[in-house]
Amino acid sequence: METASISLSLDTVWVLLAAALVFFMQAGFALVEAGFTRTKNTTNILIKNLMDFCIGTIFFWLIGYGIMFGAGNGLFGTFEWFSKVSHGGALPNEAFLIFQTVFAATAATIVSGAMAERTKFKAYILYSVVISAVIYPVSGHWAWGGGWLSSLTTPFHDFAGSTVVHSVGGWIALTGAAILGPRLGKYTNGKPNPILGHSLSLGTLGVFILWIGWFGFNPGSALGASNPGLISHIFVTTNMAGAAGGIATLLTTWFRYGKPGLSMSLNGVLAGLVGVTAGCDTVTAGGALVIGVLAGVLVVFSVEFFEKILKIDDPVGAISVHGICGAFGTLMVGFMAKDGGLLYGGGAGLLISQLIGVASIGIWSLASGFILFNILKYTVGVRVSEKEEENGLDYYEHGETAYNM
Amino acid sequence: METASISLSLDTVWVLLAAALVFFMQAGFALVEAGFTRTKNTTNILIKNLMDFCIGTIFFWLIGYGIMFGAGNGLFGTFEWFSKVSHGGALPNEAFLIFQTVFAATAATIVSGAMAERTKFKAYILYSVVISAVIYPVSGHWAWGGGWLSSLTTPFHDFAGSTVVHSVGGWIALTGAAILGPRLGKYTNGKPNPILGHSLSLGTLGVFILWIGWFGFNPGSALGASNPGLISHIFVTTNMAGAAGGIATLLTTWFRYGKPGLSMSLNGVLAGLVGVTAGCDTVTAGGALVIGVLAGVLVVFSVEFFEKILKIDDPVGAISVHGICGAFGTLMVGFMAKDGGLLYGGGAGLLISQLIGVASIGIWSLASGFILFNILKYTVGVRVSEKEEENGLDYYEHGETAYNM
Amino acid sequence: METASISLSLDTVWVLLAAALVFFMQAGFALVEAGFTRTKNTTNILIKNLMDFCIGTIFFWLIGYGIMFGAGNGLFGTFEWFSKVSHGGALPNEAFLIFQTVFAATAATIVSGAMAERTKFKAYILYSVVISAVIYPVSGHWAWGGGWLSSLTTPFHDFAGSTVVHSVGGWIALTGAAILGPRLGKYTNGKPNPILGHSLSLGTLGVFILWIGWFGFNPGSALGASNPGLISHIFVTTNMAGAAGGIATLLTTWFRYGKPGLSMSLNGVLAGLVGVTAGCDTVTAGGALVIGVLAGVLVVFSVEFFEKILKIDDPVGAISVHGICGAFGTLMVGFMAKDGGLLYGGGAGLLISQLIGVASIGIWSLASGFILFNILKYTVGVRVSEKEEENGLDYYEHGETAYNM
Amino acid sequence: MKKIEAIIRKSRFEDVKNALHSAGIDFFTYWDVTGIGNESSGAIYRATIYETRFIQRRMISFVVRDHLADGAIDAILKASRTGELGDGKIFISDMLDSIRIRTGERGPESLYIKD
Amino acid sequence: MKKIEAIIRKSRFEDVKNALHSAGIDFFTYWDVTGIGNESSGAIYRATIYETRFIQRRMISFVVRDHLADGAIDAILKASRTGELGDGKIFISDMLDSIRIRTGERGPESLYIKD
Amino acid sequence: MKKIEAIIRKSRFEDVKNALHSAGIDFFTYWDVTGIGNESSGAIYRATIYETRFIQRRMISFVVRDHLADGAIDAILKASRTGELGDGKIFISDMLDSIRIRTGERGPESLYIKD
Ligand SMILES: Nc1ncnc2c1ncn2[C@@H]1O[C@H](COP(=O)(O)OP(=O)(O)O)[C@@H](O)[C@H]1O
Ligand SMILES: Nc1ncnc2c1ncn2[C@@H]1O[C@H](COP(=O)(O)OP(=O)(O)O)[C@@H](O)[C@H]1O
Ligand SMILES: Nc1ncnc2c1ncn2[C@@H]1O[C@H](COP(=O)(O)OP(=O)(O)O)[C@@H](O)[C@H]1O
Repeated sequence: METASISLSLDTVWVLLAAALVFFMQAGFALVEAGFTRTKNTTNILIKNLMDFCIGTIFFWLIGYGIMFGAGNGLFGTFEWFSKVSHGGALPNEAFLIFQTVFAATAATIVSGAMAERTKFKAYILYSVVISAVIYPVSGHWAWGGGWLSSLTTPFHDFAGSTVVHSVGGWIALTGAAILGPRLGKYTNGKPNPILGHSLSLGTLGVFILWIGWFGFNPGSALGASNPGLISHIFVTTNMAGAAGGIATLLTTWFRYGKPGLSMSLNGVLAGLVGVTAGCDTVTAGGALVIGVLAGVLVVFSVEFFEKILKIDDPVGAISVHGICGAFGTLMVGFMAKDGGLLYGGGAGLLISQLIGVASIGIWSLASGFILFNILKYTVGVRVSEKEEENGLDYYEHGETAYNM
Repeated sequence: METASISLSLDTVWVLLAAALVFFMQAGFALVEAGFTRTKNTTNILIKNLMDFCIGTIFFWLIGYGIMFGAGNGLFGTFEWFSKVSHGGALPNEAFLIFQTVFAATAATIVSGAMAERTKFKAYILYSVVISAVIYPVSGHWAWGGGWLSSLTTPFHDFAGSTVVHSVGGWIALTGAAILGPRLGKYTNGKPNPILGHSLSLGTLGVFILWIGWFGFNPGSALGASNPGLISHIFVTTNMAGAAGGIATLLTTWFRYGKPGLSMSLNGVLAGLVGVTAGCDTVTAGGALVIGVLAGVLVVFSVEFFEKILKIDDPVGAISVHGICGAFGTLMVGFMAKDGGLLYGGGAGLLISQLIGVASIGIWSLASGFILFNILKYTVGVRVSEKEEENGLDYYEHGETAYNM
Repeated sequence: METASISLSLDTVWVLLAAALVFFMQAGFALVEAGFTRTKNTTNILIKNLMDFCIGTIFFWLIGYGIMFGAGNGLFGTFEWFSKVSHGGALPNEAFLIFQTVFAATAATIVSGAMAERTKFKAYILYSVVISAVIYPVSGHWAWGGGWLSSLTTPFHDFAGSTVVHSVGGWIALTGAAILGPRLGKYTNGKPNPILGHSLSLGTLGVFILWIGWFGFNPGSALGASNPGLISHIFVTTNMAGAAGGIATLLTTWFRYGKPGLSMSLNGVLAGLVGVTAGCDTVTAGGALVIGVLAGVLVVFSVEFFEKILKIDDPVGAISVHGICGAFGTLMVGFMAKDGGLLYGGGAGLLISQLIGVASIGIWSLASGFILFNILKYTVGVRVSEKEEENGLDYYEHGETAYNM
Repeated sequence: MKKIEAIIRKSRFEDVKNALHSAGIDFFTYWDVTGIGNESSGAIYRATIYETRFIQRRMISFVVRDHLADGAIDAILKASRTGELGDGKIFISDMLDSIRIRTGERGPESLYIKD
Repeated sequence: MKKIEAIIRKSRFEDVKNALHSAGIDFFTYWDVTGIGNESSGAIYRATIYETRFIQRRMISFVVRDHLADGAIDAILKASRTGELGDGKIFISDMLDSIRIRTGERGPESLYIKD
Repeated sequence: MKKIEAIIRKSRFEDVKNALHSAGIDFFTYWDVTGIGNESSGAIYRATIYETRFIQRRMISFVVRDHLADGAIDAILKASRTGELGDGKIFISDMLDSIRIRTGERGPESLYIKD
């Protein structure tokens, strides 16, 4: 008994501190997105990052949590106000709630970067409400809330959310950026022009903050410390993939563009971290290295693909980092999971479940994102006027400029 | 026995990590205060924030801790050098000491923001010594050191320091700002002019850092993890109030000034966090939401009141955020405490104790602040010369400018 | 049994969270180094700080760990790929690995600051590989891997790495900076010119981040939480020395240069922290204060000595902070260790062991650094062309500027 | 040789650049300035709503041979006009001489590349 | 039309702005510059105390009709003088023409609002 | 009195400053500008390799008495030339008058310290 209560305390401490680290990722996203965009829109991107967390906190608590973790059925939890559903485990319900809250807010904040520098503030606020209250919780229920993906014969495995969190954010970002259209001046007769971010110092600090946040994101998803070997392993795989992603992207840019680039390498670190998130518990350190390297290469070509082929303007690379690398990492589990992975003789079963998960959640988020932003487009409107965009959203939407040197 | 020692280890880990997070708030304050002021005074505000922590560390250890936690009497602990008093509990004394040290330094650093851009460095150094060595410990003793406020029939309840820490800093900031007078050019025949802060990027990062620091500040004040339900609950209430404060301020500025403002919303988040600090353990999540919303609205009117009516120049809003919202949040405990709160049928007893605490500590800090800054005024002087102020404190006081682009 | 596993979980949690904090120091170093150098080289310094961690992660895992902790002999561990050696203790091997990884990366990243604004990126990459794979692990083995320094009759005592981590980085930085030569325009006929760092805001934030990182660096080196008194004590001594260092430097600059300077005081805080790292477990709080004060004074004269006498150009003061103060702090253990220190009647035994450790590791790192950078100099080259240096490394080495305001 | 200085809205810069290019002016120097004039704009900072007459603008400056001046001016006028208060000004003054540092060429020929 | 360029102390800017206003000049353009001249100031960076002759200043530039020039100059002189080394300079030059982009008005009338 | 404006490479600034000093010019005002001209340079941002004709430069501006102009110009020419595209330009124009704010001196004597 005594010992049981101590280990419960320890598990709680672990989850709460992990939640604090994941919360800190909000600052990381804010800095990366601000650093990769222009000063005339800095106030706007900062306030969006601040508000999507505030809104996420409240609406996920209001109804999202119930939809995600309520018993309900395979598709949908329960519509229960104020998170009044138990998550089952021994962990205090509020420890679980806060941990899930910061996860929901992570999915939400991914989108602002891809839609930066041209999205109406009001539309963004409404989007934030819907994703934290409904979109994220529904697919979250499928995989983590006892929904159908978790009851496949070989259950879909997304340990910390490559798909459940990052891809969801990434795919919705894709629909948003596509529906908005590129920023003014981004393309001149089809050729993309670089629109330089205003501070790589902010961007780099942001990535370091995201990285430390991931040490809460992945190991925290163990929801306890009773298995010290596991959480230690997750620390190693998480860090390994981030490092490998950074180096892989650095070398890719070096070969491909002639010089080692920082702005892409920052994406590369994130690509590796996102990629390993699904399998951080079940791949080896070497496996994490492989996933990181592949994600680091993939992100470069993905960014090029969206920018040059699809001509979808994503100022920070959120679609590639979170959408593409999230899906990629989830699939890699099918190959590289020590138990059940194809390369470890586990057959195709897991891989197929992963495919099903990636596809179904992908379709869900693309569809709901598409519908949501179209509704917003034809109601409050999603894009600011040309004049506002030219002069900067800070002035027109907020009346406040970020820098007064 | 064995288990006792493990749970002691766990409590210690909890308190130490919380102390680390609270320490980090120093960085948050430094960034907010730097971001909300002008580049010609950035070096000065940064060095003040760095030094008040260094000084706080040493002088609180030298005598402050003894005054605050020494048995002594109801009004005053013991005058004992080098923190050589035991705090009673099982927790290692040094764990308790470091946790209390970072709290003392928080109270101290609040003041620099309100007195920014015109205060003599030497005066600020001396102020830092006095608050950490004497002012804060004395009122701290009343509430937390076994003093008279903790021995009222219904004891004064300030769980993590809305009053003991934040209001004390806020009220002293008020006396300081009032005695200094407004910055040159702040008022033209009574009408306030905006003096724009130089970087909302720094300001926003600062608020995110303060927010994560609060996850140490409030849950850490449980001084242990033996009650996992409690610390989980505090995580939820703390986060809820911060989020609610941010949204409430955003909407208030939107309605009142026509546009949603970032600089005020940053204050709003802090207002919510300060407000819930006293009752984070005893109010419900819904209660935290209410406190956050009210604090978020209150802070806007408070800032206007000090700026436009009292004409006290507080560049960062420290008086309103920490002084006013700290007092407000402490009183709200009297209404919203699940056990003892007026709205929960607990009668007026607690509310009265809260009033007594807020009033007595308010009077103490206003009085001591008033005396301290007047002494400094007529000895070393508190305000720099007009010429120094015009040309910037960085150059005259430090010979170093913060930015050399 | 039960309890044993819980306390193992707790120790693991402690070490992992400490590792996360130490990881965060990478961000601190990046900001300090970026803030203390010019905007035309900001991308370059940021990418170096990002990459040395990525590379350190991978190469320390590949071979460094084996060299450092493999049984081997007194001089050298075992040449074993993929960290496939056990570290002995009960702690999960991967918890130990990640903790040691972030330490190795700390030693590596110290160097970039001293070599900033003129070092070829390619050379820096290669240097990073060698230090994390070989140089750091070898001397690390001597002191921490069961090597000869740990088997002296009175074992060499460097609790958290004043010498093993910081001095190693500092001495290699010294050889690097010396071999590179000063930046263009640093000296006009022997007189040093100030080359102003571009942002003290970044620099100050960096120091606060390093400071919180130290709360992982030192207490985490207890490798567990089973001794709550010890880790609490380390928190106190660490914080005390940092605070004392900051104040001591502030006063030193005030007396010596006429004004209290921020850029040096930032170094002073770090000097105190580096100084106490070796003895944080065994000196008293008062002892930590003394060490901090002395280190804070020492760093000023050391910076002057290298800049004005030796004319070695160290833009951020890394040699003085990490090399000199690291060695100093290690020696102070010989005097101030509660058990075994000269001033505590422990005789000269410990002091001599400390001397041996400081000297041997100093010689090793100076020698290997000297050889390494000379090899690089005559192969890939260590210094960029005059033209590249004049126009900035960002443009020539990376094609990306950090700021586009 | 004439020196043409145009103080324009930052938001019009791209168009002005292109217009100048079409007018055969593909060299100029610019920097950001703050302008005070008839235009004023509302802004908010913390609790204060205020009107500011300090407007961010861009100064474009270049020296052209006389026969190109009018074309350049028209180009700027067309590209930078919005018709609202605050479109800015163009100032024309005389230059005594111009030198291309690279070649040491003086006078008009320093202002174009002979081929 | 005359162009007046004044290089002043940043700390005098507010006063100069108001003085110009009283002198009927409520339009000008300014930007921050670094000046090198007789003034030098002591500074410290890390371990180095040094004298710098690079001083932060503000450049104010505007074009006025001739009859307003002297009043404007006096206003600047009065408002920007401290009597210490480094008060700055005022330069006066000739302008051939001025155009208000918004209206296309040329010459003097581009410099004021007819009512 | 002549006004000399030189648009140079930032990397040549130190040398130009010293050269001017030797030529007896120890006062000038400078600020950073962006230049568009014949020079273009390759750069990369994220996935895009691009050529930019926007080059960071420094504008040096000062007014000298006529007899010092040629020396100053030569000094700048020597110190700022690299021979590669983009060395920049020097423009010379006429100044009607100059005033030293501190003393009120007008004309040439405002440009040097009488001793
Ligand atoms: N006489 C002048 N001298 C210098 N700059 C001027 C002058 N008049 C206007 N400007 C610049 O032009 C900008 C626009 O002028 P403004 O009076 O606001 O609008 P408009 O020219 O349409 O009446 C001002 O912000 C200022 O920078
Ligand atoms: N001939 C000049 N041309 C351009 N700018 C000048 C000239 N003389 C002075 N200045 C500017 O005026 C500023 C003040 O001049 P300075 O010589 O320092 O003081 P003072 O004019 O009082 O003797 C200098 O920093 C420089 O920016
Ligand atoms: N006619 C001009 N007017 C104003 N600035 C000019 C002019 N011509 C060149 N410049 C400036 O000089 C810089 C260098 O000129 P550029 O044509 O690139 O090289 P070069 O003069 O060697 O041919 C340009 O970036 C621009 O800032």
